[in-house]
Amino acid sequence: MAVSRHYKYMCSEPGQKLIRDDIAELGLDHVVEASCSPKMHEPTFRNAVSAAGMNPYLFEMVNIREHCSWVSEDPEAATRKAKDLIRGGIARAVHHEPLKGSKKSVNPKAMIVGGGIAGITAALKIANAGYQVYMVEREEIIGGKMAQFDKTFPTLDCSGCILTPKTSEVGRHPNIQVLTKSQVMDLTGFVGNFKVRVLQKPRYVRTDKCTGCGDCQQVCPIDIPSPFELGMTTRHPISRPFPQAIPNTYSILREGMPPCQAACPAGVNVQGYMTLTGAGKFVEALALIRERMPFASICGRICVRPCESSCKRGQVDAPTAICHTKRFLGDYEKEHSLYSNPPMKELRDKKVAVIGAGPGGLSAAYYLAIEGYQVTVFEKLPVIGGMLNVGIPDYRLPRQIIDEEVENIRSMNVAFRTGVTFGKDITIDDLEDQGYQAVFLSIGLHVSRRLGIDGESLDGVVGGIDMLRMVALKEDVKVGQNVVVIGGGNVAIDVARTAVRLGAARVDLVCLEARDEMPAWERETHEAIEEGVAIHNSLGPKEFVGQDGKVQGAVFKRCTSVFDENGAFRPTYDENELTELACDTAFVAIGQASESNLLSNLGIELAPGGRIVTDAETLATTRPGLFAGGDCTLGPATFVQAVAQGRQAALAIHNFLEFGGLREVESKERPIDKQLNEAERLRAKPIARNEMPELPPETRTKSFDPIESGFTEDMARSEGQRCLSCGLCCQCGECVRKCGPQAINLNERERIHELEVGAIVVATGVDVFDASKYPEYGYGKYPDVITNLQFERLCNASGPTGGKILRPSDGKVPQNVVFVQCVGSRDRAKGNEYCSKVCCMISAKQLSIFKHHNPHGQAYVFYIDNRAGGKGYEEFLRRAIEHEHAQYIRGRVAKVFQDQGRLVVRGENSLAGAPVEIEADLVVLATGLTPQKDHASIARALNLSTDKYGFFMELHPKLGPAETSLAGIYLAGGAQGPKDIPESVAQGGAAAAEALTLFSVGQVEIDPTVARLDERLCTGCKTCAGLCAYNAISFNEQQKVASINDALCQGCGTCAAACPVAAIGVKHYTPDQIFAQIEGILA
Amino acid sequence: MRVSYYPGCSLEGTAKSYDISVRHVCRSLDIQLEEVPTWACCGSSPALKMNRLLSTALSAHNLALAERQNLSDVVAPCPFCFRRLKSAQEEMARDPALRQKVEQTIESQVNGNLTIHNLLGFLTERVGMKAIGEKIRKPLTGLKLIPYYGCYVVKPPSVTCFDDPANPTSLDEILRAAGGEVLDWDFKSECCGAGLSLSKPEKVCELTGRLVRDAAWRGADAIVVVCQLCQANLDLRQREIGLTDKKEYQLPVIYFTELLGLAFGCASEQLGLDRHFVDPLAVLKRKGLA
Amino acid sequence: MTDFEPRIIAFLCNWCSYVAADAAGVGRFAQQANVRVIRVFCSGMVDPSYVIKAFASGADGVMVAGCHPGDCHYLAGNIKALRRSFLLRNLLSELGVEKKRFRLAWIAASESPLYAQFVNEFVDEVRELGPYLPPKTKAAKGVA
Amino acid sequence: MFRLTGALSEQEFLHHVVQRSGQNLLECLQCGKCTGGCPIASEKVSGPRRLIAEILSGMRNEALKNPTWWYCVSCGTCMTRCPVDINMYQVATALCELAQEGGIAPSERDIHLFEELFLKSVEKYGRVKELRTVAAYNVITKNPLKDMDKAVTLMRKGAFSPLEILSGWAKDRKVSRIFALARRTSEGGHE
Repeated sequence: MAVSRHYKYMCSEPGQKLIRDDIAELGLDHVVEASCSPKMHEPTFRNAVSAAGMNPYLFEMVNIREHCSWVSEDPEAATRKAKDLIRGGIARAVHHEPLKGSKKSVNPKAMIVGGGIAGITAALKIANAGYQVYMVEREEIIGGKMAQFDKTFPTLDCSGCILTPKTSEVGRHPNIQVLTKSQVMDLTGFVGNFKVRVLQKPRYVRTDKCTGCGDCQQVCPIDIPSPFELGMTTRHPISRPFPQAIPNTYSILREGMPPCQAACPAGVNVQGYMTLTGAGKFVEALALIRERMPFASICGRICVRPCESSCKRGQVDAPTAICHTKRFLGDYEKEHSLYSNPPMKELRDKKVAVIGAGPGGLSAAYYLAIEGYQVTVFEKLPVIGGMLNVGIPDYRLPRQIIDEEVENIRSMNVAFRTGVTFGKDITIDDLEDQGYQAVFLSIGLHVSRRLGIDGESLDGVVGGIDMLRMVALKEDVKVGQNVVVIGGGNVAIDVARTAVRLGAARVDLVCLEARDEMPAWERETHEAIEEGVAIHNSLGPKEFVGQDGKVQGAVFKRCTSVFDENGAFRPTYDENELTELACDTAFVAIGQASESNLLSNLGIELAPGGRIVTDAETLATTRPGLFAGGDCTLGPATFVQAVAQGRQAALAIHNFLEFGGLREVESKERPIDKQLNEAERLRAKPIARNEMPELPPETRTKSFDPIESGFTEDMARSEGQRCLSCGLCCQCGECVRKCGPQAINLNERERIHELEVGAIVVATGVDVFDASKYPEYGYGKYPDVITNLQFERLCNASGPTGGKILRPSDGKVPQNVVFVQCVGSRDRAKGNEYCSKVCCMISAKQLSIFKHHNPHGQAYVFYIDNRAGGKGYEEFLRRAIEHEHAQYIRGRVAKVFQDQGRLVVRGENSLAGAPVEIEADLVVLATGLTPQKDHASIARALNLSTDKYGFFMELHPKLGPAETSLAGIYLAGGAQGPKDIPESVAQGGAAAAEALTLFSVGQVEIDPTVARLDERLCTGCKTCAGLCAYNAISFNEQQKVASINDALCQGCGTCAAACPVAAIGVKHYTPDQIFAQIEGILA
Repeated sequence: MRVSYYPGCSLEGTAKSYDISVRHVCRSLDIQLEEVPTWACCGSSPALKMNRLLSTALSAHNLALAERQNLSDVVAPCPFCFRRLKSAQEEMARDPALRQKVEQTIESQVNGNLTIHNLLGFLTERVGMKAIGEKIRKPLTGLKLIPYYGCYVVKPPSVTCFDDPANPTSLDEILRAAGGEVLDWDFKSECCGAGLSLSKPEKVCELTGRLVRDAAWRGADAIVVVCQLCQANLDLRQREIGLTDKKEYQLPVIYFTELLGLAFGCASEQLGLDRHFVDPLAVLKRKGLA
Repeated sequence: MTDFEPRIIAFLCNWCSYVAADAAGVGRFAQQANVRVIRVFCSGMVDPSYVIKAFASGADGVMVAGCHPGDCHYLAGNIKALRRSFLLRNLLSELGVEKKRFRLAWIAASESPLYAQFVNEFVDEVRELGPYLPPKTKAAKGVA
Repeated sequence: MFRLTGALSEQEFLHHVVQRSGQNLLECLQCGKCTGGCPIASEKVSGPRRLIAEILSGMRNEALKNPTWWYCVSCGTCMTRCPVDINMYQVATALCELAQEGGIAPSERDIHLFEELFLKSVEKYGRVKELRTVAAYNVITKNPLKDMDKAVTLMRKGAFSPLEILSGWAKDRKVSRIFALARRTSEGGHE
């Protein structure tokens, strides 16, 4: 130790000179400096020692301010800590070696995150200097909060008039590329050479094609509260916030896939057709359904309705009656003979065979026909429809409905050949010979599963689906007086109810499951009970008993549990507790099986249960050209699943025939949150769910007549209007059909841009405090309690009232307007201790505007202090008091309440020393400014630090207000702290100047602190090479040692830490140095 | 020099010694005081509060009387009288409607061309320190004096247009010219309680107490006043103040004209110095001044 | 035991946790003065031998703090630190270092209050454990 | 509870005070420099700042009953220091007049009494007869021997003569007439 000095301001010029002089005079070769954070002044001192001719890396800085004095409450302990740290620093410095950094050129492009006035200012300055700028904006337009303001204080300039020239300049600037609906995901690299990934959400409208004509929004059937107008008016999902918005094109607000659509196996756009139905556009609704579900009438009768179970309206009152509405649409079409084939492609010279005319086969045929294929459907049964026809009783699905839907398909040039048994009458080879280039196998499961118990072969014991098929085909079915049905699924219920209709005196349905475990649809079960079916739960069949080969009864044992702890089907029984039911007929409806011998001959892979194995996405079997779907691959599945698979197969077959391969199916949209949110709750129109009119039980058991008679037009429309529009845009396609320049693409998906820039300006702005956190102020409860941002919109000529200040409740001109200051500011209890800085002036401005609108009105302001620190601000505020005669009452408002229908604001007049109440027509809450809600994700994406509220931390509160601790990333505007417009603009300019300085210098110095390999120690184990994230380590095959590329190495040291023989070290952070520092600290 | 003289009610009542000493000092300085004939009360604080027009009218009445003397200046030793006269003249000049109303009330014309002086201002500004200095025969050597201006002579400056209201110095200058040792203090123009002497004596004790205590702490031999209300309030309340403090205050409160008279060589009894409640003569004698 | 003031070495990553520690200073988030910070570029740079060295040199606790997973300035250095920590813990217990004396934490640059809280909790915990007394075995000798 | 409804009448009182006093109280910053320096402000007497706050808030009764303007000795300190040059005498006069017109009893009876006696003396004799006024005040307030010791001392010193009280003074008819005319004009003269 040559010299030790204490100086209060070492970073000042005299302090630096002290160091320089000592180096020169005493010939120092290492310098240790203990003061503030090296993040702050390491470069300063490195420069200082450099100036004295010392290598800057021989300098060591010890942080005793941020880490000691500023955080310790015990001065003695802090001093001990500082001494330890200094000792460590000295010990380490001894091991420092001279290092030389390299230079890297700066990529002279800037990214501006946030398109408010601060970001716009920065962008224009940088772009005007001739550099490329990317502007990343989260919303659909740029302009930020300023775009929502009416006028600015204290000059009462029209906000739009001064902002829109700026936004349009940005919009057409050749050097600025605006990315709307975009957010920064993450950042790599370093100053001058950043790589930023930006996630861009779809606008659905191409900015290069949209002409802004507005035709689209005229046909949009959905109204949602406008976010730009803060909910004071509605907008269509396809719209633009205001006519001068930049980009000056429309865009669509869509949250994502609504839960109904996400739940539908066929992916039917439920929200879309419900919305269209609500608007009375039945034909369009049907067309939308048919994009994924060709059979509205059928589906509307028998679907298991997963859509309705997930419908968010169910969290408000009752789910939307989606299925009944769909049935209405199908029936309406038939009633009015509106059916026409969907637009079909030109007929191709390619033939496709579909085996099985069930829902899966029919669906495949439908979509293949649309694509122009020549489709032939082969069916074993004499009727078309598969299980629809022979598995579902007439009272649920009349034959006529099936026939009509089949007829539609037939009219699309689809050929049907019934009575042809696949595997017997025709084989795959036959089909190939006949020129079929692809086959879709959808043969279902038509064999009743057997119980395998004694007496099952007795006369009168019949398979459940056999029974249903025979009834459907009008074959002779013997049903006795006492019927036992075994099984707890929908088929069992259908069998039991059919038996009732066929005249059985008593029908007992017996199943293994407890009542609440039964797989049958609860509604069906309930109807069966209504029709007199007796349900016996938790009984397992033991045997059938009979006489003379005829069944006379069934014996059951108590089923103690159906499923094991893993939820697998594994019934256990109590053999001692037996129940016998007398019967003359027993139907066994415990499941379906395939004709396994038929499939085993096809030479394709089968699963153990005899099901065909297919690729999940393409439904291709292991045999090229052969696709399979429906029950024969899924096991007993629902109608809608089968239809979904038919369409899926059609797409796959099309890809196969068109492109010769199995293309990946379209990418999926992200589903939205299933939980109802407040906005949706508010959107729910007060309409009760329409109940389906149906026959009473006593009538319906007399025949197979349909139980449900269908919705009326009004019922369907009102159901459509019950839809909450959870996804916002419903993708009904109305706008697409209307758009002249074809600018709309509803299939657009999120995109990720990878952008390389040298500097980043973070100008993400502020959010507004959520006033509903003050329940005592009645925001959200009383329509005439609004925020000051809402008031801006009320004043604005392009706002919801066209610039008239009218109160929201009744549209009347308010006389008394009470402004409530410090809502969400200076309130520790609400988490915002700080002053939002602009609200005093905003209220003074707003009351002035109010008085200009209504000179006879009276404005009151409850305030704590009037903070008018700015040029001309105090004078403006005094004008509000002295000329606009606003009554300023010092005191924070205690409560806003309704007294006999009038809003009353209560607070203390603390200057007059008395509580006071004011009757208000309109209450304006001067809500404070808060960080953006997504500040944490922005901070993490860009490695920025924030204060405890979430405002970004500047490098130095006084001297580095536009810089961050990360070189190359700068701050502007409200994101750093509450600011008014001139301050934001000034900081935008400052941030731009920082970026331009960087570009102008053109080079940054790269730390020489990269990894160094000691080849003598390297054993060639290659551990390091695999760990390096930058591919900076390669293996030298000749010398069998690792080799480090300095240019690629970032100096993270992962390799060094992992090297088993300590052959790698990061320069300036070598084990010697760290060890010495540890020893020094702990000495 | 001839000037109109407006003594005011007190000077012919309880503040006789002020009147006597004023007349004496002026005589010594060759100033001829011509008392405004049939002058009336200015209405003081009560009139000012109760009826603005009456208050202005009473002063205007006096101004009209004074104007008839055909002298350019009028001097009022009582600071409140001075302020009321000045204020009335100024208000009427500014507001012709008021002037008209006032003239109707007093049934005569007011030209508003008089220069209105308080005595202190008259002596410092009009007569001048030089002329005063020349008359000093018996300097007040060794007398430690606290100059107390009170409110009315300097406040509000918009009316009085005299000296610095926060830190007036004219009295200091006169006392220094008279050879006295002037002590600095911070209560030069703090209020003594003025007209509350009778109705709110406790308030007066509170206000004067602060003044007396500080003056005593600074080692003053006397408090010098320019106002008869100040004189009375300070002079009469020292016993009560002493009761709270368990001390006995005997701080003479003297009109500046009395001291000036002494310095001019006049005998103390001719100046009325023997008429005060707290006897100043003992101190003056001790210092060889009386 | 109440008089015992533990000495703790903290290896903080340059990009997140060190910034958080600085910001804790700027924000005056008070901390017990027992933690001595060593700045490293990345938590992934912390060689297990550094930690062992610290204990061998008399530290009563060691903490390593870096960016949150997914936020690493060097892509995934922190993940590597995490993987290494499992092995390191085993190694430390072999050396007789109680598990609680070593902590790995993710502290983002924005989480300065969290940093202060973490420091205070860790100091309390180590104080509770008492001083670390290295067993007089070859294990301790091995790293000295 | 003091409740504001925005009715024009709520501003009436403020307008009256502003008009009569000629002081634009809307300019008041409520900084409190006046009350801070006011000699008569105390726990019980609010001082000018609060008085103006009451006027600005339309609290007519509170303002007219506020003892501040009764206590006011017209020292002028407030207006000397006021950043917006509000002349409090004018405000006090306006309030006194409004209180009289509104039939609001003086909140400080003793001050009022003294001032009445004072003015009575002036009205009658053209000048205030100090001793007579004091004696009358002491008699009316049932404290005839108040400060008698001091009076005796002063009398002995010749500061004044007790005969003054008894001696008949000439009446000043001119001043009496001014009083009468002023009262008549004031009563009818205000808008």
